[in-house]
Amino acid sequence: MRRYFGRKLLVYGLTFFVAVTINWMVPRFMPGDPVSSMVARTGASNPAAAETMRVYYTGLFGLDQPIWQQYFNFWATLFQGDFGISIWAFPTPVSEIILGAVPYTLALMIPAILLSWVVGNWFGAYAARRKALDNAVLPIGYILTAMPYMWLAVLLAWGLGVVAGLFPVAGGYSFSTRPNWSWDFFLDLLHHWTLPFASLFLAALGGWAIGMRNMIIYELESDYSNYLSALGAPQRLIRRYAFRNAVLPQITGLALQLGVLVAGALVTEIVFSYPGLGSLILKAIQNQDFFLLQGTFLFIVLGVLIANFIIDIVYVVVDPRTRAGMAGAQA
Amino acid sequence: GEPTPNTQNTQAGNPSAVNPANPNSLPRHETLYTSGTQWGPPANFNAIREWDYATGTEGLVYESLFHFDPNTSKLVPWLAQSGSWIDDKTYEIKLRPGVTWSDGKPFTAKDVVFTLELGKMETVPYHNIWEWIEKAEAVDDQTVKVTFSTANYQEWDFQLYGRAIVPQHIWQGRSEQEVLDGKNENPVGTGAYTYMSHDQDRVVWQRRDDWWGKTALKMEPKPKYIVDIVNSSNEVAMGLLLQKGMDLSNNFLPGAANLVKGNFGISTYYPEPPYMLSANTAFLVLNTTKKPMDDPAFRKALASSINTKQIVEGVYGNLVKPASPTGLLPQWEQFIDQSVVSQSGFTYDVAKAKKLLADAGYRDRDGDGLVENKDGSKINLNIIVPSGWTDWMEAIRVISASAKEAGISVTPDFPDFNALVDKRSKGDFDMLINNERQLSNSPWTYYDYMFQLPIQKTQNTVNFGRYENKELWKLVQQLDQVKTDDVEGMKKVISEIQKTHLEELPIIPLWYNGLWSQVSNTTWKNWPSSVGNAPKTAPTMWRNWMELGGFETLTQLQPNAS
Amino acid sequence: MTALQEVPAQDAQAPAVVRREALHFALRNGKLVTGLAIVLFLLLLGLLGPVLIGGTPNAYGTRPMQPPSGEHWFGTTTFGQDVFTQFVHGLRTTFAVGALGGGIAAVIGMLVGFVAGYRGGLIDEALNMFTNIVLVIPTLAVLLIINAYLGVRSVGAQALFIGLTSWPWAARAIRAQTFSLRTRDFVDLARLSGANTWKIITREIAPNMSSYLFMTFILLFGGSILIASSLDFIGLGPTEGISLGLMLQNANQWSAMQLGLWWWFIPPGAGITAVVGALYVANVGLDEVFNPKLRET
Amino acid sequence: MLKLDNVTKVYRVGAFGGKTLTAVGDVSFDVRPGEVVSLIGESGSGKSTIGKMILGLTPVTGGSITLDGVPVAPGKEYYRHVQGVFQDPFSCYNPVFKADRVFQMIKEAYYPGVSAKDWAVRVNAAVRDVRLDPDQVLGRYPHQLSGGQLQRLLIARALLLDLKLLIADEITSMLDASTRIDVLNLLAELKERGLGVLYVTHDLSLGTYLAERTVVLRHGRVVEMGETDKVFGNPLHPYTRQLLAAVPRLHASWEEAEPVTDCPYHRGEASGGLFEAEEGHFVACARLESCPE
Amino acid sequence: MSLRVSDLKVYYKTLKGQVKALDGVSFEVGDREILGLAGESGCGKTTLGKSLIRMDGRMRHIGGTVELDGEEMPIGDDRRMNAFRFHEVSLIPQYSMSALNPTRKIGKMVAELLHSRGVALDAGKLRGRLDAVGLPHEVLDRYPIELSGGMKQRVVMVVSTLLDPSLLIADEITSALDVSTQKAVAGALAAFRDDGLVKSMIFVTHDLSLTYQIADTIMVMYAGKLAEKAPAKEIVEAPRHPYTRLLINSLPEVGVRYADRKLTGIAGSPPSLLNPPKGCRFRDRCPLAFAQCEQEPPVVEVAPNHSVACWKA
Ligand SMILES: Nc1ncnc2c1ncn2[C@@H]1O[C@H](COP(=O)(O)OP(=O)(O)OP(=O)(O)O)[C@@H](O)[C@H]1O
Ligand SMILES: Nc1ncnc2c1ncn2[C@@H]1O[C@H](COP(=O)(O)OP(=O)(O)OP(=O)(O)O)[C@@H](O)[C@H]1O
Ligand SMILES: [Mg+2]
Ligand SMILES: [Mg+2]
Repeated sequence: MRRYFGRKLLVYGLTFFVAVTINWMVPRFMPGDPVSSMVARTGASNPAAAETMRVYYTGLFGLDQPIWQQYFNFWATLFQGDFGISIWAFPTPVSEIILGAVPYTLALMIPAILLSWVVGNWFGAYAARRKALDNAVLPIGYILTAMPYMWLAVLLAWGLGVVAGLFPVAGGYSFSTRPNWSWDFFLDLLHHWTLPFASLFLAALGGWAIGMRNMIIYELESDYSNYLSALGAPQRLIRRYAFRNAVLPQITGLALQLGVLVAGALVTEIVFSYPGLGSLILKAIQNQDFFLLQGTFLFIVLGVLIANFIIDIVYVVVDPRTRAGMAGAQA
Repeated sequence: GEPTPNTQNTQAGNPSAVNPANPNSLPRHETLYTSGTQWGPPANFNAIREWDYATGTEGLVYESLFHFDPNTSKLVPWLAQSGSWIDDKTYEIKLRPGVTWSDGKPFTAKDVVFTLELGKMETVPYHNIWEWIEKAEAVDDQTVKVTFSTANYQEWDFQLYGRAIVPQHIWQGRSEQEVLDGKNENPVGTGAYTYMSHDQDRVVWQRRDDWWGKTALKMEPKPKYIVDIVNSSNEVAMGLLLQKGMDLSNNFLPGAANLVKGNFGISTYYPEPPYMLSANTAFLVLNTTKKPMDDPAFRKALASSINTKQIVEGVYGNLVKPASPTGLLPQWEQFIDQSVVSQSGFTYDVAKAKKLLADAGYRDRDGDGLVENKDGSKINLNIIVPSGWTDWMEAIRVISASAKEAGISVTPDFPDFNALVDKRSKGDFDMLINNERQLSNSPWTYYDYMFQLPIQKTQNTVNFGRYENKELWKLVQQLDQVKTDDVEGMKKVISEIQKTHLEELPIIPLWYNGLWSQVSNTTWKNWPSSVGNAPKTAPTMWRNWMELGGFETLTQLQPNAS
Repeated sequence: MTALQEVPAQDAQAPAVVRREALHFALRNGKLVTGLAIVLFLLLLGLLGPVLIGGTPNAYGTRPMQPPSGEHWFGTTTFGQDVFTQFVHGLRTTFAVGALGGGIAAVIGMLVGFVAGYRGGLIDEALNMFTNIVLVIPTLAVLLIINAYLGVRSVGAQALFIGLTSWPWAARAIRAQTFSLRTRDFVDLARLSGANTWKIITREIAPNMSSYLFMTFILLFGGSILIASSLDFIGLGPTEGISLGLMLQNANQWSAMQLGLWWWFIPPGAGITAVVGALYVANVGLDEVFNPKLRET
Repeated sequence: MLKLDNVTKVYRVGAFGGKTLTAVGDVSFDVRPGEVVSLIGESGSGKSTIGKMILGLTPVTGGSITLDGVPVAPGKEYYRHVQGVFQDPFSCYNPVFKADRVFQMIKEAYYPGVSAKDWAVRVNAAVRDVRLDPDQVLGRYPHQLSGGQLQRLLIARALLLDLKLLIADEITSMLDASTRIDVLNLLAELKERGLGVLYVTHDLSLGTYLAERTVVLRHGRVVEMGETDKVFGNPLHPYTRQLLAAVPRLHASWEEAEPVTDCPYHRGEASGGLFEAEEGHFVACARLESCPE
Repeated sequence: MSLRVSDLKVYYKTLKGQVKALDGVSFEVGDREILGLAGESGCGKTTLGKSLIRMDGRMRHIGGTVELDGEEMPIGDDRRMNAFRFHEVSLIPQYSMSALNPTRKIGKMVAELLHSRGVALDAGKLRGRLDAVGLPHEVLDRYPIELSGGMKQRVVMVVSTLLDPSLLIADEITSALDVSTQKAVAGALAAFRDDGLVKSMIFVTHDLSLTYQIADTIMVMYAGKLAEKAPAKEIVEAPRHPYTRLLINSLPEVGVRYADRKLTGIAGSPPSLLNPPKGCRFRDRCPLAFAQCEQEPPVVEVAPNHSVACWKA
């Protein structure tokens, strides 16, 4: 057990290290200097003033230090929770911007991921080996998984937003309100949340349903199912067992899919200009704000890692096989 | 209840039960929703950061001594009651009495001097005025006297209306870093609005009912609240506009022509092409240090090969106008010397381009339909615009195609913005498009942008093409020192500049970018328009445009009762 | 990207029988036939369409914003570009990205999967860790950064990026399969016949799971198309030419939705959905053909 | 010819190889040309592991294995002389290819120069040697052939080489009684041709049918070994007796053998030499006077 | 008579046609009797076992009846068969190693299984049975993965016989085991019968010598038909069917050596069951075959409890 988690932690630690390093490295070795574009944007017409500003900002972002020093500084400040200052929203600290966006992303992602997983699995399990239902669930599932995230989002926005006018198609809450603890504001939030959520939920739903259906069919054909049938156990029990076992790979599947879902949330947020991390990433890219980019990226890596870790733990708890495996290879 | 407040509260006279000082829901009929200026979260309210302060920081909160009316080309007294040159090197400003800061303190000449002297800090963007200003002093509470070492009249006028005055009693003692990088939350200004709240995606301004202009200028901006929405994208802006969630969109909305023509309740300044006022000129910048762009003949041939019409019609759907060969904006029409233009100007003419090339010795030697350098080496030019700037990306595709017709090989390329800036400032490019100079009080700002010398190692904001012509630069400096009321004097110098410009053509004007502005009449009416006696001010909230008429537009709005 | 999770090792009992039966079931499998028919139709359209229709997809026309008509089957864009012309050209790009990206991912996935599964031990541990790292890093984010900063904007480069990042799940699945195959005696027998690792992998193990590999490739193919369309959509697509994702991006950027130009954004999305969906459906069909357990009795 | 000297195999098991498992410990015996040695033991006693080590399919942890005095070096040359046939004939063939691909692989590796025609002649000869009709078995898929046929084809494959030693690992346990005996007879004929055969089985009756000498294995260690007649005629070790008793016989019902007592040798823990109880009959057992217990 | 099978025909539906895996088999199994079922691979042993408890999707009940304790079992009707399963007929499958749900503790699984069949769990009885096969009670609290193969096999044996079925079918449960384990498992099975936990048993294997050890009666099948059925001792000592004889002759005994006595196998291979030849199916391989073998030999009781299907018997 210890060893298992030790190894997992090692992998996660390494992943984190590599991801953060890549993410630190990439912008720094790319062409173009963020400071000069920043200076260019200030429109300082006087060359001398521009030069002073350049020196000033280079110092401010620590870009005048040797590259290895920058790298160490980066880690050092990172552990102090300091992600640097955003260029795009200068002079707001990156952490502040991210913290402002995270609640939106989480509010979108967590329900979408969990609900689509639960509902999808339920549908898939229910449809497996039931001909009529199967024939309905499968095609719908496939269409949903094959749809590009943003197209589904665009369709929803167009159909339910622009044409039907039922839902707003932009923003996290109305521009005429300001955040407060009132029922109206909550409804307003919900109203804006519905379409992005629906598009994420629907897009992920099909995959889970199909995956579950296939797994369940496999389980229903397995030896233990046959044995139970031979002993006359009712379908209900057999299905229940099959479901339980089929859900396990789906849990791993969830871990595998997290990255993809994060990406999906990104384009969805962009379509609905929902104020989450996805929009931030796009902005950071468009504005060459690599401190912000690093921050958001780091946050996502952390989120995915933590989620994966939780999934790993859950998996160990629910699947006795992994536990036995951890004790050593000998059964 | 109904959670879309767009439709809520529209019945007039709703006493709006919420506390007006801290309303959770702004009454629609008293609120103006705008967008198109702010591309990032409103991160600072620092009037010194004139490139990225939250929309309205200058104009709504901080004000300048004068405004400038592009229609009459005159300075309009604002915080200053008047200003005049008492001799060739001394300017005296008389301030308006009775103006107070929003914290109740009186506005005095000390504030003006303080603001000018802030520029002595090296990193303050107007630091360079101290190269030609000798001193600024407060003669009394209402009088400021500025003494010049070199009287740059044109540039001084630009400062007079462009510089936001900050309160000395608050800014005093701020370090250089704070002045440059401070957020300046809860800004205290003399303007008609105060800060109310902001979030990632918006900033909200609230009208000041004790604003001095109400009596002194007989002006009152009508919206009680102004919400500036952060741009996420053009399409979102268009969506909001169509859903009546926005009143004034200063975004570039592709297809705006259709909005105007269709029955959407959306209008623009002109009801027909080009729909928008012109705001700046898009130039094709040539790197004159490289072959063959160092050859005026080649540059002129290139200019003749560009099918600007197709850009205007195809890419922009007539939302823009082709530029005059001089590049001067329509507002400066009087300064364009038509005789020079007719003699040395250029138009799209493939045959002429070919002839110019042939005459200058650029011939197609290998029969690939593309000309080679005089020494026989291949010509292979790149033209760059930032990746993601869709309209420009389309535009350079057109340029590339039409240049090819004339036999010039031009390949469009779309580097990242950062990379482009890097190349641009280092002079590591062939051609690019740039429009960073806006309309101003004087064509001098344009010529300064085009021909400024000396060339630095990095050219960050001006003369990207590194065109070195000392004579021409002398003329530009000479123009700066012509008094702004001496129109004839200005014309004379400008005509000379134009002659050289068109003969040498180191930078090719292409089209006038519009003062993008789409308005909805649902909540507010009487928007500026070319039609009838509607106001003729600039319908915009763009930074640095509030003083060019943007603020006046707000004062002319009327609530739409229906 | 979904259906093929780590399905427990396939019953490779006598695939030759399976193969013989395969054709029989393949021809009778509605899913496979329909899926393949759609894919083939679209592929042909993508291959032949541009040749037959001719013209450049981005050429400006004289009649902007026209709804579908006899002249412009799918209508025109804001610039008067013919949406149908763009569509067929875009299909071609889309298939190219799918084939290339999916191909690269399949090659890497197979390489890693085979080597890890066959060699086992430390090599397996190392490759596993590597796979995990690539898996956990949100690839789109990495793609975003790399793409944005490198400024490489060609279909090939895009496919390369996609290929380089989307292989991990395939590697895992193949590794599991290889793991179960490598203990089969015929692998030992091949070694006794003097075959080296490479030969064993390519000539013994791979042919044995050819149907599985093929299905993996199909899923990677579809996945690549989807990722590419996302990239195109957020402005990281190829700068030259046209793809279905770029069409969507253009439609979105030029406010087709708000202006009611539905014919501009419906076809590209429907095209992607049709290609990927048909591939997936064909894949289920294949799965049923090769895996009798899934067949409906 | 083949000689095992204190051969040991330790597997690393568990995550990151945290634990070890001694599958084979200190095993020494030899196989001479023209001799069948049977290796007998229950499941998990390390029989296959020994076979794999000899075949070079798994590395040796300790001790040495030599062929004609030369340490084994798995590779083309070695496999020219030493080949194996495994328990499950069905899994020995790659099911997607025709069965005669096993011959083709030999040709590719060892006889690339031989013409297709000559090769066909040789294959036919080898197939006839194992008493199969080439017309019936060649050109077919594995699933179209019976286990016995497949097993014999594998032997034919080995015969194509210049074979000295054949490792036959439980080659009959998956076969029907009637086919089984055919395969056993075939092994016996090979022996007569001068080949050495290591015959691995858990069924003593099969071992005695063929083997000159027998090695009884338990928990990876040799408990008794020697000439087959002596080992079975006079089983000294209780474990051997127990194994013998467990063999189902046709005409006699199962007899009860004394249970194996808890002696370190039986548990496979202690290492130590074998005692030569009589000439050519070695045993490791507590019951012997010489036993330390 | 515990089990009476008359003229049972079960075919497999395949693409190429029907595989006549069980083509008219009749036999009886008495109370407290263990019937050993032997025969070459593919002769229909598993098919017979499955027919008696649960047919898979491809099997078709073509004809014949099965009576258990005087009651006819609706073997072709999956639904109605359910009443018999577990209670009356039970099975120890060949795949015992994987027959237990890997994610349920064994005790819990047993409880749920019993509950679903409407039987209250008798904990004492369960423990008693575990003791009988030598399993510690803790196994109930373990997951299958935590048990060795032999333990799992014994757990399955206990579970399958928990309701004291009248008939127990054990299909090749020993063929993957080494001789000593075989002996232990077979012993446990015999003990079930001896203790009266099951009334009768069908023990399927291809190993005649093993069957001989525990079966009372041995039935030899050949190509979907019964070849010979007789008490164990009789069939081994005085086989009447040439196939049985050849089969027995091919079995090496301990001590028999190649050098001394060369055993022989049966030449040829069994016919395809897709289109089995008319007449005696062993004809082609039979050394005694003669003209009459063109007709199908009837099953004749040549001695008490000894039936043979051969013209020469
Ligand atoms: N690759 C391996 N890794 C770890 N342990 C192994 C490995 N192969 C075999 N073992 C272990 O080594 C021991 C001996 O295995 P081996 O296969 O040699 O036994 P065997 O006598 O051939 O048994 P059987 O009769 O079942 O084939 C067993 O405990 C087995 O679990
Ligand atoms: N699912 C199936 N579909 C078609 N034919 C089948 C199927 N299962 C078995 N058969 C055929 O039915 C016949 C009898 O098979 P069965 O499994 O009953 O034989 P068996 O005596 O149990 O053989 P073994 O000793 O190999 O287990 C064989 O010829 C076999 O090929
Ligand atoms: Mg073995
Ligand atoms: Mg069977």
